[in-house]
Amino acid sequence: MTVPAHPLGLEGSYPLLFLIWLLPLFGAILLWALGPRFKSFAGPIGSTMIGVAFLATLAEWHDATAISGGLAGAHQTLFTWMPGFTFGLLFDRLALIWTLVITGVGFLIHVYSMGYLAGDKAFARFFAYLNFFIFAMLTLVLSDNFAGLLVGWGLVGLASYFLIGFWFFKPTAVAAARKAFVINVVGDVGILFAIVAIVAHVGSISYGDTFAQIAAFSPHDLFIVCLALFIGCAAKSAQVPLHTWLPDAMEGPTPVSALIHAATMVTAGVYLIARCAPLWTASADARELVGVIGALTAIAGAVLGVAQWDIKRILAYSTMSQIGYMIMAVGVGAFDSGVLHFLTHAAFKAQLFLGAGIIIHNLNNEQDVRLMGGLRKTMPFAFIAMLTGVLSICGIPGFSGSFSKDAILTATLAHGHPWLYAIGVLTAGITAYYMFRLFFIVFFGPYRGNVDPSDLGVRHPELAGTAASAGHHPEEMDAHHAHAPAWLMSGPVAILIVPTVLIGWLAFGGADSPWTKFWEPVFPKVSEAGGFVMPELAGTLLVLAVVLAGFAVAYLRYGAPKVLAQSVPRLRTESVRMPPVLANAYYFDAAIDALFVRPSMLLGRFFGSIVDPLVIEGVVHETAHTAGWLGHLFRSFQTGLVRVYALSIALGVACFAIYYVVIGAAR
Amino acid sequence: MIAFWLLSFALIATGVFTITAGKPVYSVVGLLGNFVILAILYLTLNAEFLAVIQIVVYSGAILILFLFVIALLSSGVKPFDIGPDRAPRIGVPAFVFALIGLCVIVFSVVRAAVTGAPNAPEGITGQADAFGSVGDFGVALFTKNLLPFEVTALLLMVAVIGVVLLAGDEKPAPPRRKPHARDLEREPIVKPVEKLIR
Amino acid sequence: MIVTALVLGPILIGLALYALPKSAEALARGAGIVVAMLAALAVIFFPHAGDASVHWLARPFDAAFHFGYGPFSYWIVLLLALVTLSALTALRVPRARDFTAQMLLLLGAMDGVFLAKDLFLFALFWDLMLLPVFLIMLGWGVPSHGPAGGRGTAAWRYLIYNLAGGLCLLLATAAFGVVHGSTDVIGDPHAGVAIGEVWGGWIFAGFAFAFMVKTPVFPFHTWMPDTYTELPPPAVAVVAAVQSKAGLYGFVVIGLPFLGAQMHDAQLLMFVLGIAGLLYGAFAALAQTDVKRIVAYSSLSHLGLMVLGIFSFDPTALKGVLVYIIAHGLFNGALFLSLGYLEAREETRSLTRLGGLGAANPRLAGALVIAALAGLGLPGLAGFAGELLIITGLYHGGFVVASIFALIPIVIAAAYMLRLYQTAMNGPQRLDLPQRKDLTWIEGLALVPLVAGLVLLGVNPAALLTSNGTETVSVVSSLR
Amino acid sequence: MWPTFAIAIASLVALLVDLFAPAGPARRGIAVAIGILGLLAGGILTAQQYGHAFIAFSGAYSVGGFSVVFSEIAILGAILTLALGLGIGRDDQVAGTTALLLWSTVGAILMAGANNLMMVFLGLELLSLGLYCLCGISARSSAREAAMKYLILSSMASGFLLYGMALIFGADGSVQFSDLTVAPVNAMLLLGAGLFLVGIAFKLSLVPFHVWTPDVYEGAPLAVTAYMSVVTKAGALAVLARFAYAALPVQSANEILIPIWVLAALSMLVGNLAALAQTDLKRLLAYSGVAQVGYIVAAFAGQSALGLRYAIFYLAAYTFMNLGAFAVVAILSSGDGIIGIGQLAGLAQRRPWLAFALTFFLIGLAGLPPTAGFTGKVLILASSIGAGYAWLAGVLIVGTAISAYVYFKIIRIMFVRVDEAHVKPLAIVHNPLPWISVALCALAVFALGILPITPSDVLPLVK
Amino acid sequence: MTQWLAPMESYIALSAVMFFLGVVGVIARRNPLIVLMSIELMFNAANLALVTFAKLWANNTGHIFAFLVITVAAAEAAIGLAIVVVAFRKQQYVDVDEASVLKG
Repeated sequence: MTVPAHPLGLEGSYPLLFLIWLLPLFGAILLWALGPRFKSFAGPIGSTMIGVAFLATLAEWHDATAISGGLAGAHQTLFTWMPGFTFGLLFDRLALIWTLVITGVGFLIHVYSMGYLAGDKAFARFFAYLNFFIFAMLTLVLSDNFAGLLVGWGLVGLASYFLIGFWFFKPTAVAAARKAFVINVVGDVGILFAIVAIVAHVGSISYGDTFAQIAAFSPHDLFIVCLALFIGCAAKSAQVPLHTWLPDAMEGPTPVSALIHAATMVTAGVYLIARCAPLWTASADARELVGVIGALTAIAGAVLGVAQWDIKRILAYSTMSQIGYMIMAVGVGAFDSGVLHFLTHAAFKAQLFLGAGIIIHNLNNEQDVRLMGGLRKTMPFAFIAMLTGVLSICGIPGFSGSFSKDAILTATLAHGHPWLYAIGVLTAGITAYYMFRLFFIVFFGPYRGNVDPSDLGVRHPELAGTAASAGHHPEEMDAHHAHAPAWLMSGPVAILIVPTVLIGWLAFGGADSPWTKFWEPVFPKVSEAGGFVMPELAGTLLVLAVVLAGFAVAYLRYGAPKVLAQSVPRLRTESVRMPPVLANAYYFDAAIDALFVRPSMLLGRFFGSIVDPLVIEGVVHETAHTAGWLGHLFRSFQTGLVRVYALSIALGVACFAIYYVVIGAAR
Repeated sequence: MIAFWLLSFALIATGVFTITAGKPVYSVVGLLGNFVILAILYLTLNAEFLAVIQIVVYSGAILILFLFVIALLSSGVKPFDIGPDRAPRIGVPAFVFALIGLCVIVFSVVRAAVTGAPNAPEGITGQADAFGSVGDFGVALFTKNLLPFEVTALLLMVAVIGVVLLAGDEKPAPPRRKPHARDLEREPIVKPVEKLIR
Repeated sequence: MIVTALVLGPILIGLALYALPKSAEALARGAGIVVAMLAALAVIFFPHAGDASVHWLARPFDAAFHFGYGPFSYWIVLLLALVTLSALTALRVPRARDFTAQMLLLLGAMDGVFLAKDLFLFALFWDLMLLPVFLIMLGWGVPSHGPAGGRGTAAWRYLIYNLAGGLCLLLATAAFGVVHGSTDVIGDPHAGVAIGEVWGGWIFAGFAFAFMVKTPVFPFHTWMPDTYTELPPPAVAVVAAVQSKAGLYGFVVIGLPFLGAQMHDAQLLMFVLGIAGLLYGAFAALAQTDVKRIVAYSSLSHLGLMVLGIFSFDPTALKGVLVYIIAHGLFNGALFLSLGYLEAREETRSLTRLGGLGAANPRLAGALVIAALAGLGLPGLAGFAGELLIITGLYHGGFVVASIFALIPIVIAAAYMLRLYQTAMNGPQRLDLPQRKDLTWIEGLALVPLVAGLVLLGVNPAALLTSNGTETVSVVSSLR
Repeated sequence: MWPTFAIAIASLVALLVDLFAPAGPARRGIAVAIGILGLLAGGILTAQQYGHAFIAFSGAYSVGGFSVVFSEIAILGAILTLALGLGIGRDDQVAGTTALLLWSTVGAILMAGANNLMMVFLGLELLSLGLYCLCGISARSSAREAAMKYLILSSMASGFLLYGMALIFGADGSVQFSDLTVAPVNAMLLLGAGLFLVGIAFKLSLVPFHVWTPDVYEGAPLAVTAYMSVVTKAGALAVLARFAYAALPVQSANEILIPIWVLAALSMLVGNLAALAQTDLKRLLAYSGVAQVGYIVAAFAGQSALGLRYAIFYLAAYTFMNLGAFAVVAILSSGDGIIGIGQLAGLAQRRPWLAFALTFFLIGLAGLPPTAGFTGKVLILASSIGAGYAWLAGVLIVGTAISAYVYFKIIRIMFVRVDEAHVKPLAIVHNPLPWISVALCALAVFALGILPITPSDVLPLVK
Repeated sequence: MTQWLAPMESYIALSAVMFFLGVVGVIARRNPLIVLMSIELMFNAANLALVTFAKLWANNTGHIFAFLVITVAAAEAAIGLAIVVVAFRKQQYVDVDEASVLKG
């Protein structure tokens, strides 16, 4: 499949690519520069940019496919830094999938935001940031080399920083934004190191050259490179132990959570590993590592999801857990399944978030599920939306989530990782449990919004979403009451229901499904010893059983009528009895704080206020001081008495005379 | 030989007396004797002209000058005495140094053992052109060493003018230019500034 | 001719400004801006201006008034002109006539340092460079909150440290001249490696000390935070952006060609010091509360990285050093200027007092955030290109450990730069701060050259490398 | 000999004219004018001698490039001194003081050309005697104290010098430098040379023979201090150079001179360190002068021809820098005031040009560009390194580093911001002469710094 | 009579003794007049040495030198005395230790 011009794609000039890539940037600059002038038109403008980009993507897909039968990939060289550092755009199947999601889901969420943030003081700025994010993400996925990828990698981090801290008057939001950015820089540094190593071995930063010369790496070096790359993935995709920023990131507006922290950006890690499939294929250790981390993240996230009360945090942990699935998949070498799960997840998770957004919006920024309940009647549309989402994420057969999840699980087994398989299945159960827990608490039983929070055991109001409203400025408050046509928010959700339900069917039929066919030429086959291929049906049934178990438990604890009757005291006891380990998310934050943050600050203070002024400066100061002291000493010799002067001269003469006599005596 | 020892003893004795005398007048007397003996020593070294000059210039002129100044400073105005000693016992290191220097010089001279010219001049002959006689001296002075001799003229001139200036310095100083400006210039810029500067 | 004018023009005009009446502040300021602009234009439009050389000394060694562009100096001089232009445009300073004059003197002297092709001339301007800074610090210094604060103290520290360095440079120069017979050697490919074993060590020690103090490298840096804190914003922008590069420049154009062997001997030591400074500066910046001190320590960290780059003797790293020198100059200048705006508005530099300014001053916030992002090496901006190249060179040169150390400060940089930006701009608005209006368009315009340079250089650093990097690299490769 | 005659005659003329001159400033002006004219005449006559070397007065005096250069420096110093101080003392004293100044200058010229021990001694005494008196010409009692200290200590030093000459004469049988070169090296000769050097070191005020310098410089009238700081040193340096280069038996010259290099090193260090603690400007400049002479003597190290030329160059540079500084001080202190450096506070705000001039001279003394001090230092460094005296160069650098602290202390005080309200207007001398000399010195310091011209025709010193 | 009354060295030793008597006088005495006289002693000691060497080398340059020294000494004494007079006429004590205002 290699094309002479470029190993990964057909060399040529593709104006449409520039359109896709730069249109969002243009929109961002436009809105940033003179956004306030546009007033409420900022939204439509921003959305249009992305919409056009989406259409352009489809067009480009068609063209490129037409050109290089079956879309081998379209490659466009941009410019050269210096020998080995050549930048370009690459539009191949992998890039296509991500571009579609980014622009497509992106467009929907732009539209949704028009309703969600209608009348916000910084309306235009929000869309500028969103457009900028789309541009950055496209840079990430369209780049044909690691450096360009890193640029995009950093820029999406920046965009997410700005969007998390969009309400920069909320201290919590600001802190969350900084946390997210710093942790992501850790990831950037990992990738930077990988690039450095690659350049040192290959002499080029482009994917093509690198994959063509994998032989240049010793297994050890290859593992190091993969490790470094994976640090980047872990940071960006919220894998253990670099996941702690994701839940806090929910401080941002809900559309942001949906777009960046569910659908697109956080899956960049999956993209990177899929992109570097040849590397992972070549390094078993790397696969092992990534697979294990993915599995751990999946279950860890799921378990934490059980313990949350903030609706967005529940979804955040579920995101983390789902990405764990994907990482596990690509880790074990089932790249296509991982990508598939990314696709489905993008759909249903966006769906869930947007649904949650509608609820939060209508409940006036209430995010604590304990203060909801019985919304089934008041918000039927949200109910439907969330329901499809929940069914899909739980992997109920027929819904898209089930296809991808089953594919992943079978693949893990097929590649000979029974333990990962076990964890995966278990996670599926837990997922069902906490999703339905959420579902029941929110939509069934009586409405608890008018109950005194303390009766529900809502202990830290500043942690719950209520704080958000507390921090708001007056104008922001009425910003959210501002009237915007309902379809702006419900429309995108309605559209998303389609992929949420159907997109999984691409993979129907296992080995000879269109999906598998689609990836045939792209991903190298990883063959493991001890692989065990389980019949598709069996796998599906097993998973289904576990899922149903999870559902059953959730129903008994939250959904059964008699339970719902006395939901208030039950929720109270549950929140009081919540095991601290879960309530504090395994103490990860505390650990990081104690291990890195505090020591660094202490060290800094030690350097800045002890070493500099006292030690180094002390030496210098002592020298100067000694000089001054000598000066005063000589001064004190100068008694002003002629006779003393005469004596000192005489002594000088004596020294002279003695010297000369000594050298004279020699003659 | 004996004569030399007597002379040298006397020379040293007078010298010691000069620097140890309690009153300057005594020192002058001691110095006078010292110079006379020195003149005699010159004679033993065939420097007859110098001997005469020594007596005339020193004893005749300089020492008289000293006596005048003594009189001037102690003339009834106030007692001619010594104030508090700010550097007591400084004589001790000085004496030690003197001994060192003495040994050094004597040692080096002996060590060098210079033989000098083969034909040392005879003793005093009284002849007009003998070594050290006036004629010999004069010829050397006005031929070979004319420039130094001329320079002495300048030296004495400087002495005269200098002394006149110094002595004339006593009358109160009339203001040179506008006295007001002068005062203003003299007065320092205010002190707070100094504090401002470490 | 052009190069000579670049050096002498600002100096003469600067002196001439003193002939103006004290009150002619606007005129003086305008003159300064025009001069800086002309300098920038001259550099941009006459990149191939030939050397200007007049014979100077025949003994004890050959020396000449020899000015000319070198592989590095062209870009540094351009940077200098741009930063000076921005600095003079950006902020108003009391007693503008004297201040502008001093700034022009500084401009000329530093042009002299970077354009001198003669070692003796280099030393001359090196020492001359001290005076304007010293006088500016005395006349316009702002009291610092540093551990050893108080106006004048920092001026002392600056002067004594750098003069000690300058004198060692002088001694080394004289020795070089005596041993090599000529000092008209900078950038002369035929001069070759001339200094033997006997003197080499001492001469290198002299040069190295001077360069390390000026840069500054780790243990000799204590003059820097106070100096940067006390200098008025326009001056500190120039000093921090360009003057700190003089040492690195010296290492490259004097150390590498003539004292290569000695530099190789010193490699380990310099690596240790470089890494020490790298981490030391980063951590120290993390804990400062004075915004200017944060940036000061951050540049200690960045300069450490450049030292590593130079002493890796790797062509790629050296290209990276060139890129990073320019990038660092640009974003340091931008940072200090925006902090200058901040200080001028809020009358404080302490993070404990600042907060929530972003709501009222979006443009100020924008300026600061761009500078800060460049400072933390955001991919896509110039700083990133430099870091990437340097670290690549380090790894490629076989210094894997060093390259890993070099990664740590990037993370910490993100932490302290965001701390700086967020504490000042984000969070709830504080009403105890003076409420001033946002940046005027002219103030914003002043930053444009720097920001534009950052973006362009980030997109395509090759502009620096292909045209001018090669020569330097050839020098290095001749060493390895 | 015509230059010396011209100058000597000029002083006589000054004295005579003074008898008939009207009282008041005019009297002063006439005397100073005559003095300067006489010196100029002497200078021109001397300049004409440059290039043709001959021995006058049967070996007593040698005319040639060497003596010409030093004479010119002495004459220059004298002219600038007259100009910056507008003469010395009261109007009725100026004629006399001018005469003394001129005769002392003659003494310096004689030292520059002296070719035997006698002439050295006479020149030295002629130079000193005039200065003894000049030191005392002031309304301040401290001036007389200075005069007395100078007299006693200097005479004592002359005594040592004289005894050294006697020993040299005894060891050699001749007082001619030319005979000395071939003299047998024995203990007596060495000791004589040692005492001789002591006498010279005293005049150069090298540590530890510098003890008199600060007191005398502080006490003496400003102009006299300026004169001493330059002309005395010029004369003594001439003698030292001739002695070191041309009068010592070649085979043992080095070991004879080692103590001088040591003294030079000591002077650089002690002079600058002691200056750190000073607050009186003249006293501070006295100590800095001690150090500066150390630099110059360091150039002689190894008796290289270049070293001599660089020493002369630096001496000229030092002359201009030092006298320039003194001229500024004279303008500020109205002739004969004692100036504490604190009084200069905020000068840059009130008298920027004066402040810049003083700063310029001070950075010159500190050895910073663009001044002759910078160039001269580099030249001296080069020569001493080339002659194998790198340690001396090192000490020079250390000394310079310390001195920077000293000089920049003053600069800092001048430029530091002071509250205008605190500061009273500073009345200054408006006579153009001092201003001209300031400008002249500044110009010369800059020009020499950019174009370091050194006299080529200085060797051989003895024909 | 013999041409040397005593060996040359003894003459020099004598002059040396006299010289250092002068030095001690300068250092130890506080009366300015006696100090001046001590200086005269030093000069004369030097003269004695010069004359001795003149005889030793049969070279009367030594005599000339001594003669010049005498002249110089005279001039110096005159100036010295004048300075002493103006310096101490106002002073309470005639004592060189009194003249120690300038110091440090």
